[in-house]
Amino acid sequence: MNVTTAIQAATRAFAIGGPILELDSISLRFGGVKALTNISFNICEHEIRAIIGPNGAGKSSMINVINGIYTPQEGEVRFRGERLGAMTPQRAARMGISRTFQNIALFKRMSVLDNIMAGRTLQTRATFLDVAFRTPRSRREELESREKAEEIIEFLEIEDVRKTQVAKLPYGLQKRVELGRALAAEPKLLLLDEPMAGMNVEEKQDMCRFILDVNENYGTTIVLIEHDMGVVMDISDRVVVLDYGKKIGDGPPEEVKRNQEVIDAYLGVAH
Amino acid sequence: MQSVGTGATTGARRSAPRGEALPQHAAGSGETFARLLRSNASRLADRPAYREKHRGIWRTTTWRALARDVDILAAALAGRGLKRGDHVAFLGENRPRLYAGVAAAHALGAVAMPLFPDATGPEIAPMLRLAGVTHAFVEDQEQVDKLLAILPECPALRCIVYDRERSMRPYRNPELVSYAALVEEGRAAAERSGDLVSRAIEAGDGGDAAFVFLNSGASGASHAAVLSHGGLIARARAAAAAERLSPADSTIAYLPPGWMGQAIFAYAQPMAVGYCVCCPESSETLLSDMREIAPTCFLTTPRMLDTIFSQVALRMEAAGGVNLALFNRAVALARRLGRRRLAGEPVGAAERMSAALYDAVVYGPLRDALGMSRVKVAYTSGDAVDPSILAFFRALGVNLKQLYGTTESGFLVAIQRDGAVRPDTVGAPLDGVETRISPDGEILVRAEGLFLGYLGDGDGRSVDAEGWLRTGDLGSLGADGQLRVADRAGDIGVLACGAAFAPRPIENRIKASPYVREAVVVGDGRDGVIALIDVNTTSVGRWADTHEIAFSGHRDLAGQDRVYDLVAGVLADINAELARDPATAPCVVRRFALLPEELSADDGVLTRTGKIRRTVFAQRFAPLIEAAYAGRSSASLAAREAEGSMAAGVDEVKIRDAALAPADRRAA
Amino acid sequence: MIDTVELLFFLEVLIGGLLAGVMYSLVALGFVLIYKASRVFNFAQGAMVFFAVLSFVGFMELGLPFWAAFLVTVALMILVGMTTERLVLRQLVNQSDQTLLMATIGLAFVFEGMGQLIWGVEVRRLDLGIPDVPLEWVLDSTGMFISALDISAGVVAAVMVTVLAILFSKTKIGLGLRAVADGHAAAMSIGIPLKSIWMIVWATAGVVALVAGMMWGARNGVQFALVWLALKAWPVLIIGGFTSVPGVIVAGLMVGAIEKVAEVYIGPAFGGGIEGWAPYMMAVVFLMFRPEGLFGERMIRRV
Amino acid sequence: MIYRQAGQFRTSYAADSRAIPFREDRVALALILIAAYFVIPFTASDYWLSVILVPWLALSLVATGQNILMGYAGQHSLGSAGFMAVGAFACYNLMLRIDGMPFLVALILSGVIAALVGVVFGLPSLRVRGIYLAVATLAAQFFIVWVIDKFGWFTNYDTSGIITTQRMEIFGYRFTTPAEQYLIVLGIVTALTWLADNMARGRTGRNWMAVRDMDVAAEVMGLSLLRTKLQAFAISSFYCGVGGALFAYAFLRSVEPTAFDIYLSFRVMFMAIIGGLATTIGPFLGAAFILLMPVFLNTTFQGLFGAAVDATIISALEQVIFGVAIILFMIFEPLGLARLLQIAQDRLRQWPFKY
Repeated sequence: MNVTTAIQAATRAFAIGGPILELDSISLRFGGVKALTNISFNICEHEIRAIIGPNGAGKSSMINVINGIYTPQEGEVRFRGERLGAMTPQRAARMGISRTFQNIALFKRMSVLDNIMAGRTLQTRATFLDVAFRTPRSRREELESREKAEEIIEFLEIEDVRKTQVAKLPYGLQKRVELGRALAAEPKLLLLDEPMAGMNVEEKQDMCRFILDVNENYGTTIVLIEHDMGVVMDISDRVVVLDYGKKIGDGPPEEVKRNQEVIDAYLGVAH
Repeated sequence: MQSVGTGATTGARRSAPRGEALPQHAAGSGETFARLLRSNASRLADRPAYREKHRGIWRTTTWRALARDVDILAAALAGRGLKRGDHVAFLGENRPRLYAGVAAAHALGAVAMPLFPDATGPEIAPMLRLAGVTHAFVEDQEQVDKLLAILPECPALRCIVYDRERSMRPYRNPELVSYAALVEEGRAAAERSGDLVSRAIEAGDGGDAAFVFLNSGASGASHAAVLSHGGLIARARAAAAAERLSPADSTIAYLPPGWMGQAIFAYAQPMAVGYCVCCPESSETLLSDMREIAPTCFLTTPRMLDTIFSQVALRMEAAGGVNLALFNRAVALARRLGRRRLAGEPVGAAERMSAALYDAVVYGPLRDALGMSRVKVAYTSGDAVDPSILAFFRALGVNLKQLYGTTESGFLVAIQRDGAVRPDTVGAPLDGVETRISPDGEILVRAEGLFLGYLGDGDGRSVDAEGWLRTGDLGSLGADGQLRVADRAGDIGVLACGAAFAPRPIENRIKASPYVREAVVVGDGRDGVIALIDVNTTSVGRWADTHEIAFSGHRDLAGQDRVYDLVAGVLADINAELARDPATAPCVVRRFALLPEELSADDGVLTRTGKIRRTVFAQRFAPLIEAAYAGRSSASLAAREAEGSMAAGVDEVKIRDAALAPADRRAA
Repeated sequence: MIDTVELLFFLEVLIGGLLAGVMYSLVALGFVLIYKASRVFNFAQGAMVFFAVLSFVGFMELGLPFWAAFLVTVALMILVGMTTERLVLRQLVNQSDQTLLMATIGLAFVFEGMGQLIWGVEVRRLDLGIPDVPLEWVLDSTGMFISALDISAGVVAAVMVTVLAILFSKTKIGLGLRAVADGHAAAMSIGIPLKSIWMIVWATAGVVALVAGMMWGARNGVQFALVWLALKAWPVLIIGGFTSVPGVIVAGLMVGAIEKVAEVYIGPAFGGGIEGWAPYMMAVVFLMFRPEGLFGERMIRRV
Repeated sequence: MIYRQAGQFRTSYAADSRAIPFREDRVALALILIAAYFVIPFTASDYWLSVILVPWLALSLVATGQNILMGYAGQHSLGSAGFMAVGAFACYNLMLRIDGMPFLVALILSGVIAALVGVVFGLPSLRVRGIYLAVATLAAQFFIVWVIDKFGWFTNYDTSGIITTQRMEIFGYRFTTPAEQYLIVLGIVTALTWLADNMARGRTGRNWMAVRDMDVAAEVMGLSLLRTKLQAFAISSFYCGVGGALFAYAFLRSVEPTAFDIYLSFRVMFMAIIGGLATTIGPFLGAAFILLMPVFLNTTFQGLFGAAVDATIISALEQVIFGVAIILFMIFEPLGLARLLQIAQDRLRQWPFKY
């Protein structure tokens, strides 16, 4: 039975708004190697934007440019209209950009709860003296962090492992915890670097559901990197396709799917 | 269709009108749940009524807060058109908010209809239509979707209250309102309407219908039985008095609220006694939540006990060494002492001392690990329990008892009393309950608190003119006043050789093995008994891992020869036991097969409480049963449709002969 | 217009420093071997030096002639190296750096204790037959005091370093070692068992320790203080890079030269003793500006 | 077996994040503290108080500092004895040069001074980690001791090399007997341990551990690596400084640069690691192990061989056994004594199950 027909009205809780992040003619080189060449695209508020491309297309470099780990040699990045000269990871975080990593970068020896609470470092102000002497400020912030973390734990359905050390969790759950840590910072823009890499079908479905739910419940703008086209096409609003550091496609999934250059790139036709 | 539904609803309402001249009504005390709540709020005030583990910690709702919330909810529901005699459906897990909704419905004189949260839309649609349900409390988006999908079939349903807001943002249906929003509405409504709720509570009568429960339908289709406030309260009180329960007690609620037993122990009895109900965080955290909360009384099912017992056995096996040796000695001693105490034989000082020692070293820590260290009383109900499992928990010092009752008879009919917990009886009838055995061996019950009737079927009450209810269970009443239940009247059979055949005791023995999840034995009118067994994937999987057997899932595991060997060993021991008693000797299991798929309630083979529907089972597995009796060594079975769009395949299921004696004896 | 005498004095200090530096290099080389092969930072290298030379002297005292004592000690050190690898390091495969470091510190305690237990605790003289006196022809021609012992030690160390360099670049063992340094899987693929490589490396480190110990022992006496040599080798390693043979050779020379020069020219202003910490400060400065070491490669940050 | 966990449920986040989650452990700690404050001072011999317990407490505090840096923040350091020396000499000079300086204030200030020095020597941590950092901190160790030794001002131009410390006086009361000194050390160690535990379990500790476990991710969350690492160095050095001052004032009763040699740094590192990194109890267990093991071996050998064997041989034998013990620890339980304790507790909690 098709349930959606019974649901009246808008299917989107947050309507897609104007561009929140604009990338203008970005080029990035490592020594003589060109990682990205003259790439421009934008990301609109509340949308799910995918960056896809075969391995080595420069997808991760793209995300690293957005959150300031790499500084491009040419081009500029504007976040909410503000030009970002030298973006640093810290600055990006302060502006509301969170991310996950392709190879899980969790705090391995900490518990799930601590990982997620650690994600709120910018939302807390207590100094080490506050913490040491358990001042009211420290206690209040600790409580807020815990409440927020618990909300995320419930959201991601990981109640039964909240006090488990993350290193002991299976891969799929670790990916989920990493998403949780990124959410803890209450980001405006969430960068997900291959959130479904190495997962089985069931885990991928779960992850898709969580990504959609994040977008739907919090209105978070999401940039998603994947090399597996299938999943991405189902959940993203617009897709950028990279190949050898160049942009070869940009648009809604159906349109990109029909793009000859994209098809060639994925089928490995010689350039 | 719609007119039929409405008509049926009206009929149902008429079947249980206030003040109808029924004997049990005449004795009604006039107490209602709404009035109990008010009195609890002033009497118990800041004592906990409900605790719920939510987001990592236990959140408490006191009786005072509960009463306040219920008043607000009731005002809001009244504002949304809920009237006396309307029906309200509940679809969700045990949550304080769900029970607050029940209480709010009761305050307005409406009837609560808790449903099984995992029931499918098509399963519940006829019930909603039959009762003419107007309002529903549901847990989350999943349940909302379920109801929205059947909305066209249930025109009376006009208000759906959902608890969790997650992913509900895009929904714009006018029927929907969140629990939080409803509370807001209620605050405003309460100011406007003044003492509307109080007046509604005063207008309530003990004889009013309080709940509609679906009976298990183990013997066929489910019926919706109506039960009254007064009847439920009287029974709850009688049972509480027998156990001396008080407001200081607490229970844990983890069974589906749609099951009458859970509704009684998570709502009716707490209301009547004032003890606290604790709701676990999720089914995954149940055991650890149970350990944290350590309830003093709780209701469980043989299936749950089975699971816990298997887990204990496996974990002890894994511990091995001294731990296992101590454990085995301790349990053996406790069983021995238990038998002697029951038989009234004296227990020596030396044995009493070693029991005390074992209590410090084994029983106590185990009770603690299981969260049963504070249990005053635990009931198992819903089905017969394997005597050895009952004895095991009692050996640990957990006061586990059997409780007998059916939906129609008000659930609380007989309970075992302290000092008289015999494995073969279900105890003595409660105060105010009369039992009798009909000439054809069926148990009859007469008491206050029998059901008022089935919804939509006014004549379907199996209560005779003198007020005796036919329970449908065969049994006997001993001179000691103890009630014994044989089996469902329809299940007892006769083998082709003429020997009597009761399937459930045999099944329970097979299920007591940690490797078996479910077992069904067939034999009525046949040459000997065969067993169809659903293996426990978790424990057999672990066993396979330690024996370096590769497998890819349940289907694969259940098809492995070595797993057949494993189960054959289990059956050999049981057969040896059966063969020892001349009465059961003809019932030894001759052949068996392992089922390729886990039995599930979704395809109707099990009821929602996990009981076997034998007729459905027999149909589903007919080819296998026939092949077994035909002496073939395998059978083809249409595989259940896999999730998704995969085409249904065919399973080739092996059938084996069971050994009639234990393996070691065979070897010798 | 630098005074010739001062220049000569400076040269004398510098050469003294360089010669001391060669011996730092020699100890550091032992570290590098083991580090390259197994990523173990062998804190016990210093203790091995002490144990080796103590045993050598001990055998001589038992009446063995020089060469016999030398060969016996070589055999002993090979045995000790291999045993250590087998009993300790192989049990610790895949443990964290800090666990490995701690274990080798424990090892250092064992070596030091064993040495003293077997051979006693008193300070001994080691006579290699080379007098610790200034070379007369150097003194005559230039006026510089340069010890014959120092020169011989320098020569021996240089020979040793060369031999090792050849051994590890031209032979199959060397190939294996490099493969191990590149990753264990690669080593497996060229058909050299990892475990034999580890054993060879530990045995070699034992022999290197003996040679280094003999040089230092002849100069400063065979005593417990030799253990602290190991610590001096640390800054050498930092500056040279943990995996670079030429790196530690150059770094050893640098550290030796600079600490001596600094001690002689700057030291007096502070009452001396700069030698004690100057190499470490050098290492710190180096770390701040070139953390990858002299010949190391700069790492690109991968995310 | 002893634990009765059932029924211990939490109704607030504060209760859920207590330092010691189980009632039985809290009772045990309370009993230990009662014994430490009210029984031991009156029953233990002067030898035990001043030769075993006082240095144990002082070194536990230093090891706690080492643990903050190495265990929580993941920064290797071999400079703890240097920072102890800073603390000890700072305290001495503060008391000497400022009239009427109260001991407690001097103690805290000497910790602060050690913290400042620690920040300076922590700077290399921004570029390097692991063994490299350990070598860089060795520079601190050697340099600090050299500076104190060579510049007479620090030792008040005393030529004997051993300077007697001033008296410990708090609110006019002079702590002179071993029991009194033990109590003052105990009080300070208890308080500072409580503070360290609060930090470790709170936001501060999470930041440290984030940097330890995955610095890139920590940075991406907006955490400043610079501030976090230097903070860890400062706090760690504070603990080393205060511990060093207590070590000098209550145990050595003198300040001398040679007491704070590299060997002490190593011993402190052993304490932190063998005790169990990133635990609060670890440094105490580790310090007890490292301090008591030689005492134990010594008494055992004295008992076994008496005076028949040379003392130096016995000390060499001790060294071997000590080394073997460390190696065995690293092979069989690299996570230290705290982990063993944890396993034992888990077993008791799960009993009669194993897992």
